[in-house]
Order: sequence, then structure tokens, then C-alpha cells
Amino acid sequence: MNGSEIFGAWVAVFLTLGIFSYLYKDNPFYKIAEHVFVGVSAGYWMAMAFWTQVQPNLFGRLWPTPDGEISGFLMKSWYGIYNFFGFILPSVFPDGGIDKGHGHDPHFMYILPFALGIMMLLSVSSKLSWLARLGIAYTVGMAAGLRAYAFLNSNVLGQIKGSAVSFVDMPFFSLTGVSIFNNLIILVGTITGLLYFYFSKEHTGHFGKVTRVGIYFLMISFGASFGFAVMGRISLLIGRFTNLITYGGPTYHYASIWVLLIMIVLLAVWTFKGDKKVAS
Amino acid sequence: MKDKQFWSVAGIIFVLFMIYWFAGHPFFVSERGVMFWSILVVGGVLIYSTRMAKRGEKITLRSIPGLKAVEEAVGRSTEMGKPVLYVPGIMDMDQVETVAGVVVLGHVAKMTARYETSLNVPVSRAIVMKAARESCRESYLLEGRPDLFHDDMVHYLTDDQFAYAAGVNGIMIREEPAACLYMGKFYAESLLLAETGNSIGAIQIAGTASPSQIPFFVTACDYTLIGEEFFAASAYLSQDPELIGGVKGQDYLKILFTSVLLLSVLLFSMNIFEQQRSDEWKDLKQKTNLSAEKSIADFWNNADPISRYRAVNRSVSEPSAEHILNKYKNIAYSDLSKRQKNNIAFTTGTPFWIQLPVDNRMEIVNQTFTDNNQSGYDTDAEFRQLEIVKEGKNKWNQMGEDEREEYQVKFPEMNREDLYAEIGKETIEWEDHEVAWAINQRSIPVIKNILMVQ
Amino acid sequence: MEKFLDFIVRAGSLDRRYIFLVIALVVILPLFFPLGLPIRPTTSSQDVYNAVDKLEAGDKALISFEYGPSTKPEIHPMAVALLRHLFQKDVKVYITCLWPDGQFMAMEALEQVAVKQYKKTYGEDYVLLGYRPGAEAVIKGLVSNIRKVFTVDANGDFLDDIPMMVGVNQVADFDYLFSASAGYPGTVEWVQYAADPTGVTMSTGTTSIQVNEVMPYVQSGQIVGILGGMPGAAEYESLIGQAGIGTSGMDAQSVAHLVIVGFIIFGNISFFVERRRSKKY
Amino acid sequence: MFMKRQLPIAIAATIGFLTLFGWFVDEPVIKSFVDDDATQWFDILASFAMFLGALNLLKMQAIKIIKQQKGWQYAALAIVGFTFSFTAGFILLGSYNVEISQYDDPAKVATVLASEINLDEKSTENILIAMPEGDTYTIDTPYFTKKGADNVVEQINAAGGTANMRATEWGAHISTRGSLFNWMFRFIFTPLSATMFALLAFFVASASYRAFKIRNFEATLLLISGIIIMLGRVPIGGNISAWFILYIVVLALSAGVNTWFKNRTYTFAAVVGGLLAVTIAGFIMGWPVDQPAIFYLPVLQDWIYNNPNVAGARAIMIGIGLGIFATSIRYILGIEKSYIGE
Repeated sequence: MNGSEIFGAWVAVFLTLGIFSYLYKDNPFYKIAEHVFVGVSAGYWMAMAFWTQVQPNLFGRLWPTPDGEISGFLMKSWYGIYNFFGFILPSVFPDGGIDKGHGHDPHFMYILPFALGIMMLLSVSSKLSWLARLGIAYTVGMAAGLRAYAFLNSNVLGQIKGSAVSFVDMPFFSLTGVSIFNNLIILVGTITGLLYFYFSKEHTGHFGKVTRVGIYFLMISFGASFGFAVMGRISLLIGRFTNLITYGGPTYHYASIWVLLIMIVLLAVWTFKGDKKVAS
Repeated sequence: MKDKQFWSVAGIIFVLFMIYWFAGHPFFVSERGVMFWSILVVGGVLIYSTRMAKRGEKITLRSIPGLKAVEEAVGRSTEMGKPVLYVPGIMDMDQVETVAGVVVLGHVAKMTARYETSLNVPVSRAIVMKAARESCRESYLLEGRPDLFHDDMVHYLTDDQFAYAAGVNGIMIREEPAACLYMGKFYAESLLLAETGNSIGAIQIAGTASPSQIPFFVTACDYTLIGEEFFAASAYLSQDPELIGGVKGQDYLKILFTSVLLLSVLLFSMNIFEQQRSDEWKDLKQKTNLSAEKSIADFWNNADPISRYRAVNRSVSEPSAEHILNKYKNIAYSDLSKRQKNNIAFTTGTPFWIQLPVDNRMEIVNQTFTDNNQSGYDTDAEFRQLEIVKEGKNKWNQMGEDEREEYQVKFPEMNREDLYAEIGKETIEWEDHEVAWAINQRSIPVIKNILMVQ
Repeated sequence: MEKFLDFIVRAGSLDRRYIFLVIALVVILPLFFPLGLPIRPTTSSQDVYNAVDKLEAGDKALISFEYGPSTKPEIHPMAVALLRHLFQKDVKVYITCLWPDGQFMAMEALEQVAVKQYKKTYGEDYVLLGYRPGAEAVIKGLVSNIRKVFTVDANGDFLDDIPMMVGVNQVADFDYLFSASAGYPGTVEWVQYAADPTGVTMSTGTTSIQVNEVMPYVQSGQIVGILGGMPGAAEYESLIGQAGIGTSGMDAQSVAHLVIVGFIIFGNISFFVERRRSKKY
Repeated sequence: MFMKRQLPIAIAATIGFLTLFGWFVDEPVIKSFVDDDATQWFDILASFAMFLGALNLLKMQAIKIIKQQKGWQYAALAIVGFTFSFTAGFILLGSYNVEISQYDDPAKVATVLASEINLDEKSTENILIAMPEGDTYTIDTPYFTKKGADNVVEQINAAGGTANMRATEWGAHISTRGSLFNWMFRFIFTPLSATMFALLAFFVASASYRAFKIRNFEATLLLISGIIIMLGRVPIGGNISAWFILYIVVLALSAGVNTWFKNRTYTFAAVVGGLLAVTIAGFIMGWPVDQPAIFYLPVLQDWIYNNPNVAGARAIMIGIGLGIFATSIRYILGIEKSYIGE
């Protein structure tokens, strides 16, 4: 257990208790943890995005390591640009091309997303901010096409196929197995639930009664997923507390205990002092 | 596009497509035929109802309480001089819900411009930041108040789900907005936001299509737009005839889907009726029930009263009352009821025919049908050729580049169809196709094969 | 009576923080003093218990640790319970790890069970072979010849100097195989490259999300029993009669659920009293 | 101006048609675009856009500091946090490994190595001896600084072994165990996000306390199905006897009778009659815990989860699928353009 692990444990305990202190009231410890979290996570995802997407998938495809000599004027100038970038940023563009499993000849189609990306960066200046519209338009077009197919296929057709239940040759009532009663519940529930989303007619009169049955089914399914979630969330909390207990052990010089005591003292001082001068 | 122009263009496209279709539709992925025609039908209904609305036909839609409350909420925060907080979800513009969230933001921005309320839009993705800014700037321009708009109304926090939730919680507790609107795609952090919003006493209106988060919004917010209601929000708020027509189209489709659902239930049941009359079904049923009866009888005759009790009631507990134990000791196998025998069949793992799931039963029957008509199956050349080509095509789609070249070299200058046949001939295993042949012989093909969707 | 109703109505508008305090206590206390509420073991946990119970003293069991800090709450309790059961029966325990973090988890578990609780001697009753990179390659190496993969154990002693390693050359020499796994490499690789080829009886413990992914192997009999997530650990702990983090985890969940249901009922009572009161005035 | 207005809509329309109907074209380039490239292009675009987001975040925090607005000290902290993770990601590699290729006398090298890998000298010596020919031994946790790694290399060379320092490749440093970036992930990022996630356990409790009120019939259904699922899935639920639930059902029904008929005698009859009937039935059946099954929580929970819940969820999913398809068609056909300010 070297030094950086122990120091790390103290930092982790401080930040964990800082977030938990939010349950008591908004206080300086929560503000510290929140702002550190926002700052660190912004940088973290930027590094992850660059080193797992931009460098391997974009540059890796535009300038893969060529097998053997580069021939032809076009390729020579293409890799000339690469060497120029390599000169500026040797860590991002190691000489000899990037070998991330994208074959050996450049995918020139990927100049398009590269251009969209550059335009997105240029849109930071208010004069050129319209450049971002092209990137947005591409994203929305792609999203519309892919999601439209996926949702119509799996949500609509898939669910209808699933609801084609049968009422023939099965016991009338049995709680656990397949039965006419259960299938009837599923069919009626699906249809009335679907009609609840009917917009062209006010939900009154007979039609209102049908949609009311629909809401009952929706409410039962909301209650069920709520009850189901409670179990999962509690085990998360158990995980956090066991973690705090291990960091309270001798190998970490009783980090949790010390930090907890100091925090409680400071919080008490801060709350009483707070009555006189409202702290930030 | 005026009407006449629209129909002529649509007609030309249709004719061209028919020519392509009857020219053997090369390059067409025929497995996805069902999806192709459903996209055309669904898209057609939507476009038709949008055009009807554009031509000025009056359409009334039912009221959605959540959407009426949006205007009230903005009004309330103006009175209290507090900002409106708008959260467009945590996902990027590659989710349709986020795009819908930005569109609804445009309408809300019109309201905040009109009421001169301050608007605060923390976002979790940079592209959403740019889109939200464009949308808000346009709304403030349309309301004639460009002076009120400043870029930092829409500001980026972080890409991380929980850091974003922590940051938005911080904004809520410190700026105490009077109205919190959550419109977009959410995951586990939805309850973090909604509970904090509730603790500062703000009006909360949520709209999302993430099925797992709707229950949390329903319990923690004042109003929730559930799934489809959220997508209808932009039509309601803008009252633009084209959008309202679209919503009307969605209603027509609901009726269509309900009728398809009922039709498939009918077809499925009729198919089972039809199979019930086949003699394979009858003697399989008899054979299964006989073996079930025998194994239950064996179990019953040498089981002690407690395990008898447990088997009959499918229970795990031990009956404490003496009189029950005696009762179960004396009951003979013959006077057990049908329900009791079913329960024993479950625990002994030898189900009656009626207890097998329907799909299993139909598959066994079809398999037995092929075994009984083996000669018919072996000589059905037309079916076999069709299956070989289908098999070859499947294998071709799964193949990598190098494998495909191999086959192209082995069978030079061969059109696609024959190439599939060659591949199919090599790789086909006929046992997997026997059930398909039996289904083929039945008069009404199972609806599930019709809806065979990739 | 009136005063009592006043109390209920006032308490009804409970400040959220009391609920938070109660939930915190309900989760922390069982971690220190497990209640051991009765747990009805499922058949899959029972199969694992029976498989281990069949082993006699002196048999050899190979346990593989493939999980890290993030999946520790679900899998570590199982590993601890299993080690307790094995040491209780004086089975010889051999430990390998396919995940780098797995070695730390194994050290922690051995420290708690082998050293402190059962006072077992290293090298005679248990050996930690440690982590080797290579996933399937490591398993294949163990199946053919252990010494090709491990020349030294985690503490740096030569395998030949370790008494219990004498005569143990490959996976087939073991009587039992258990994979505590949270993903890849894990259970599936152990079944495909070790359990199936050598026929050694194998059980596994996985996170609850992974259970249905591994279930086909259990149903086909290639794996004898499976412990699913924290409930699986709690069931195994109740079977060996030693409460651990799994039991306190399930206790915490049971009590937390009861407390939440209690709050809901209490909230409704005060809601009714308030509503009937407002109707009267 | 064409570029600003019409071009974006044209892009959205063409890409929309391409990705929607690309599924039906059996041509490799389009097939690979629809299956993989479309989302890859988006991921690359989103990664570029992240720089904009970070700039905006820094600008907002900087304004707070310059204008000394309330809570500016915390804004400074956010900027410090960002710079730390930015340097760990892009400026400091933070991961330098020490590799030992040969040695003359293993004992001497072991004395230096032992303290580095927290093992006693004897076992370190064995590890060195066990190193197969031509292979190199790498110390498993890398060093944050180049200097740290270098002086270990010098000590080993001084002790007669030959060691060299191998820096982890840029890009691999964010995933190697023991690097500075990995330290930040394990001790700052993971505890914070795991704790924020764990807050949900508290909020689920307070939300259910506040929301599960019998205001109307729907709220009652929400409450009952929530409680049954909650208790049915937890071990303690299995120990609650079906007869206990039966008694509660009798009391609930008589409360209903009371509010329905508002007649004291009916209510009294309902309560006494119900309780009596249940007790007699209990005696006859010998009070088994899990009979009658319909009132036994685990069985009831399973039934609710597999039938009404599935029906409700299915209705919502069909609604969502329809809503998304209709909205996507509007975006592709350019009916709805306000997401880019038209």
C-alpha cells in the first residue's frame, strides 16, 4: 500500500462525505465536492474522448501505418501533412503513422467528419457561429434516420408481435403458468394503455372509461418499476458504506474516522456561525 | 408544394419504384421487406394527415394538463421574480428526445421573452449547447426582444451524467428557480433532479420517453408528459397546423396497430385450431398426458404426506395441523382433482400437454408432421431450392471480405442468385428446415412468420 | 385522543432528513451487527453448497478471482463465504486471478479468512498463485501444465518449494473449480477452456446482471450451481451458517424496504387524519 | 443566404433518407455507413465539440471569479479541478515503467527491488531467478514521474543489473493501471459518481414517502403495486404469511364498505364476518405460510411483474416508438426546423 494509495483514500473519503453532506443542507463541503466533480469530469471526458475517439478512430483512419514504401505523389503529400502535424504534436502523431487496426490505406471519407469537427471548433467566434449548424444538421439527420428505423422495428412491430397472445387450449386461471386469464390481462392492458395516448378525442364518456382502465395499467407498471428500483438503489448505498469502512481501517490510517470527525465539527461551527453571517 | 405538384411527384416515384421492383429488385435486402412496407405505410399516413391539416381542415386535440401548466409555471416565476430552469436531458443530439427537448425549449423561450423572465439552461453536451442557443436566439428575435437574449443563458456544465446532476442540484438550491422543466432523455439522475426541485418548492414539469425514468418523474413532479405526449408537445405549444396534423396521423396509426394486434390474435388462434384437428396433435396430446399421468401416479403412491401436500399446493411450507396430514395420507390418486394433478405435474417436471407453452407444442407437431411425411419432404424440390438459396444468402451476409472473394473465385461470372445456391448447397443442414417445411404445408401461415422482422 | 391526532398530523409533514437518517442507520447497522434474517436459499445456491459439501478433507480446489473494486460489493462476500466453507472442511485451496485487481481481492479475502479466522498455514493449506495476463491463454496453460504459466507464486516462492504443489501439474488434478467473475475473462472462458475439456466439476459466482447470460451453461449442466449477486452471497452465507457482508446486505435491504413501507403507511395515516380534519372544519 | 438556411436542412434531409432507407440496400459502402460509420462520424464530431463545452465552462467560471460574484472561490476550485484533469490527460504522461532485462547477482539487485514491490528480499530474488531467458521483468505499478523511474533504474544499474525506463505510449496512459490519470479515476472520479448514484437510495425513500398517498384510485394502484413488488422481492417478504395479508385485505375491504355505504352496522358486519371467515379457513387449512398463493407476496409480486406491468410497459413502448418515428419523419422532411433556429 504505497503513499499515493493512502493519500488517494483520504481524498476519496473527503469527497464521498462531501457529497453525503448535501443530505443535511447545502454547505461548503458539498460546494467543494460539486465544483471539483464538475471541473475534473469535464477534463476527464475530454481526455477520454480525444484518446479513444479522435486519435485512434479519426487520425488512425486518415493516416494508418502504410505497409512498405509510400508511392505516388498524392500519398507522399498526404503523409507529408502527417509528418508536419507530427512535428508539432509528436505525442499525438507518432512518426510512421497510427496503427489502430484500420488497415493500411487511408479512409479518405473520414475527411468529412474531420471538416465538420473543425467547423464546430470555428463556430466559437460569434461571426462564424452558424458553422455549427452543419454539424447539428448532420447529427439530427442521422439520429432521425437510425432511431426511426430502430424504434419502429423493435418498439412498435416487436411489441405487437409480442402481444399476439393466444386464448386457445390453455388452463383458464393459473397465477404462475400461461393461462387465458393472464393473456386477457395483457391484451386488455396493452390496448387500453395504447388508447390512453389517443389525442384526437377528449377522454370523456365511454371512451373515457376505456382510457381510465388504461391509466390503471400504466400506474401499476409505474409502481412495479418504482418498487423494483428501490432494491437496486439500496445495494448501491451498501457498496459506498462498505468502501468507507475499508478506508477507515488501519492500513489507511483511519481516514474515514478522522475526516468524518473534522467535517462534523466544522459543519457545526459553520451552521451556528451561519445564523449570524449568511455564508456563501 | 401545392397539392397537384405533390401528387404528381409522388406518382412518378411510385412508378419508378415499381419498375425497379419488377426488374428483380437487385441490391434489395428482402428479409427486411416487412419493415420496408411498414415504413411506407406509416410514413404515408403521416404525410397524408399533415397535408390534410395544411389544407386548413380544423382539427381539435384533447387537452394535455402538463402543457397548459408550462405557461402557468413561467407566469408564476415572473411574479416571484425567480428564473425558469430548463434541463434538455443529459444525452446528445443523436437522441430524438434531445432534439424534441430543444424544440420545446424554443417555445418556452418565446414565453420567457414575452414575460421577461430570466431563463437558465444548463446543458450536458456541447452540440446541444449550440442548438439550444440557435433555438433561443430565434425565439427571442420572433418575440421582438433580442435585447433580452444573451449567449450564456445556455451554458455547458460537463459531459458526465452525475457531475451534471450535482451541478444542476447546486444551481437549484442556490438560485431557487420557481419552475423546473425537464424535457429530454434521462437516466438514473432523473430522481436526483426531481427530488431537489421538490425540496425547493418549484413547479416541476417533466417530459421524457425513457420508460425506466417515467415512474420517478410521475411520483416526484407535478406534471409528467409520458412518452408520446412529450413528442406531441411541440405541436400543442406551436399550434402549427402541420404538426397538429402529424399528431392526428399518429392517432390513425394507433387504430391501425390495434386492429393489426387483434387480427394477429385472431390469426394465431385460428392457426392453433387448425393444428388441433391434425392427427399429429391428437396422438401427441394423448401420449404426453398418458406419460404425465403415469409419472404422477408413481410419485403419488410412494410420496409421504408432507411432500404430497407440497406437490398438490405447490407450497414450500409444512402444514402444522394434524388433520391435514391425515387427509393427505388417505387421499388415493384416483380422487385427485384436475387442478391438483396439474400442480403435481409441475413439481415432478412432467407437464401435461396443456401445460406446455404453445410455441413448443406447435414446433413438436410440425416436426412430427415432417417425420410422418418424410418422403413428401425429401421430394419437395421447389421448397428445397428456395431454402438452399435463402441459406446461401444468410451465409453470404455473415461472411467477411476474404471469404466472399474465395467464393467469387471458385464460381466465376455467376449472378448473385446462383452464387447463393452454391454456398447454400455446401453449408445447409436439413434438420433445421423440417419445421419450416411443415409450416409451409399448413393452410394459414403463422402470423408470427408474417411479422418476421429483422 | 385529540392530542395523539395532533402529533400524527404534525409528524406527517416529516422533514425529509429524518427519513435520510433512518435509511442511513438501517444500512450501516447491519454491516456491523448482521441480523441474519431467515433467507430461503434458491436451488442454484443449494447446488453450489452441495458440490462443495461433497469434497472431503485433503481434496484440492482451484478458485479463480476475476473481479475488481467496482463489482466488489456483489462478489467479494461470495468469495469470503466460499473460502470459509472450504477451510471448514480442510480442503486445499489454490487461488489464481485473471484480473490484475483480482489479486488484491484475493489477498484481502485470505487475510480475513485463512490467516485471522482459520489460522491456516501458507504453502500447506492454501497458496496464492497470483495474476498472470493473457486471459484464455492462462487457462489453456493451466490445463496443459501449471508450471508453464506459474514458475513462482504471488509471494515469489518457487512452486517446487511449496509442499502442497507437489503432484499438482494441471487443472485435471483438481477436484473442484470455482470462478468468482464479473465479466471477461471469467466464467464463460473457464467453462469453455477448463471445465468442459477436463470434466472437473465447476461452479461460479457472478454479478446479478450477468446471471442470465451464464444461465444456459447452468441449465445444460456444464456449471453446477451459480451464486447470483448479493442475494446469492447471502444465501450461501445462510447455508454455511456464518453471516457476512452478504447477509448484512440482504438484512439492510429487507429492513430498508420494511422501513420505507412503514413510512408510506404512516404518511397515509397522517394524510387521512388531516383530510378528515379539514373536512370537519 | 443559402449556406446558413437551406444547406443545413438539405444535409439533414439527405442524411436522414440515407440512414432510414440505407437499411434496405445490400451495397457494402452504404451498409457499412448505416451500420457503423454514421455513428462513428457523430462520435468524432461530438469529441471535437467537447472542447467548445470546456471553453464555455471555463468562461462561465472565470466570469464568476473576475466579477467576484457570490461563491467565486468554488468557481476557482472548478477551474483547478479542470486543469488537473486536463494536465493528467494531455500534458503529463504520468506513467513510466521500469524494466529489468539482465542481472549479474540477483541478490544485489533484489535488495534494491524489494522495497519497490513491497516484498521481502528472498522472494524478490526468486522472482528474478524465475525470469525466463530473454524475457524482461516489469515492475507492476508504473511511476508518476520520469525522475522517479530514472533513479530506480540508476540504482539497479549500480547494483549490477541492466534496467531501462519505458514510458507508456500516449493514449494508452489513460487506461494503464497505476498511471496518474488512473489514480485520478480511482480516487476522485469513481468515488464522486458512485456517491451521487448512492444518494438515490435516500431520494427513493423520501419520494415514495411523499408520493405514495391514497389521493385517488390511480395513486392507490401505484402504491399497492409498489409495496407488493418491494416486499415480494426481498427475503423478508417470503416470511410474511398469506393469512396476514388476507386479514389486511379484509380490513381494507371493510374500510371501503364503510366509506361506500356510510352505515355503521354494515361496516361492523363486514369486519367481524370477514375476520371470522378468514380464521376458520385458516384452521381448516392449517395456516400454511404460502397458501392461498394469490395472497402470498412473492407469488403475487411475480404475477404483477409479468402481467399488468408488461401490458402497461408495452403500451408506453408502442406509444414511444410511434412518437419517435413521427417526430423523425418531421425532422427529415424539414417540417420541424427550429432546432437550428429556423
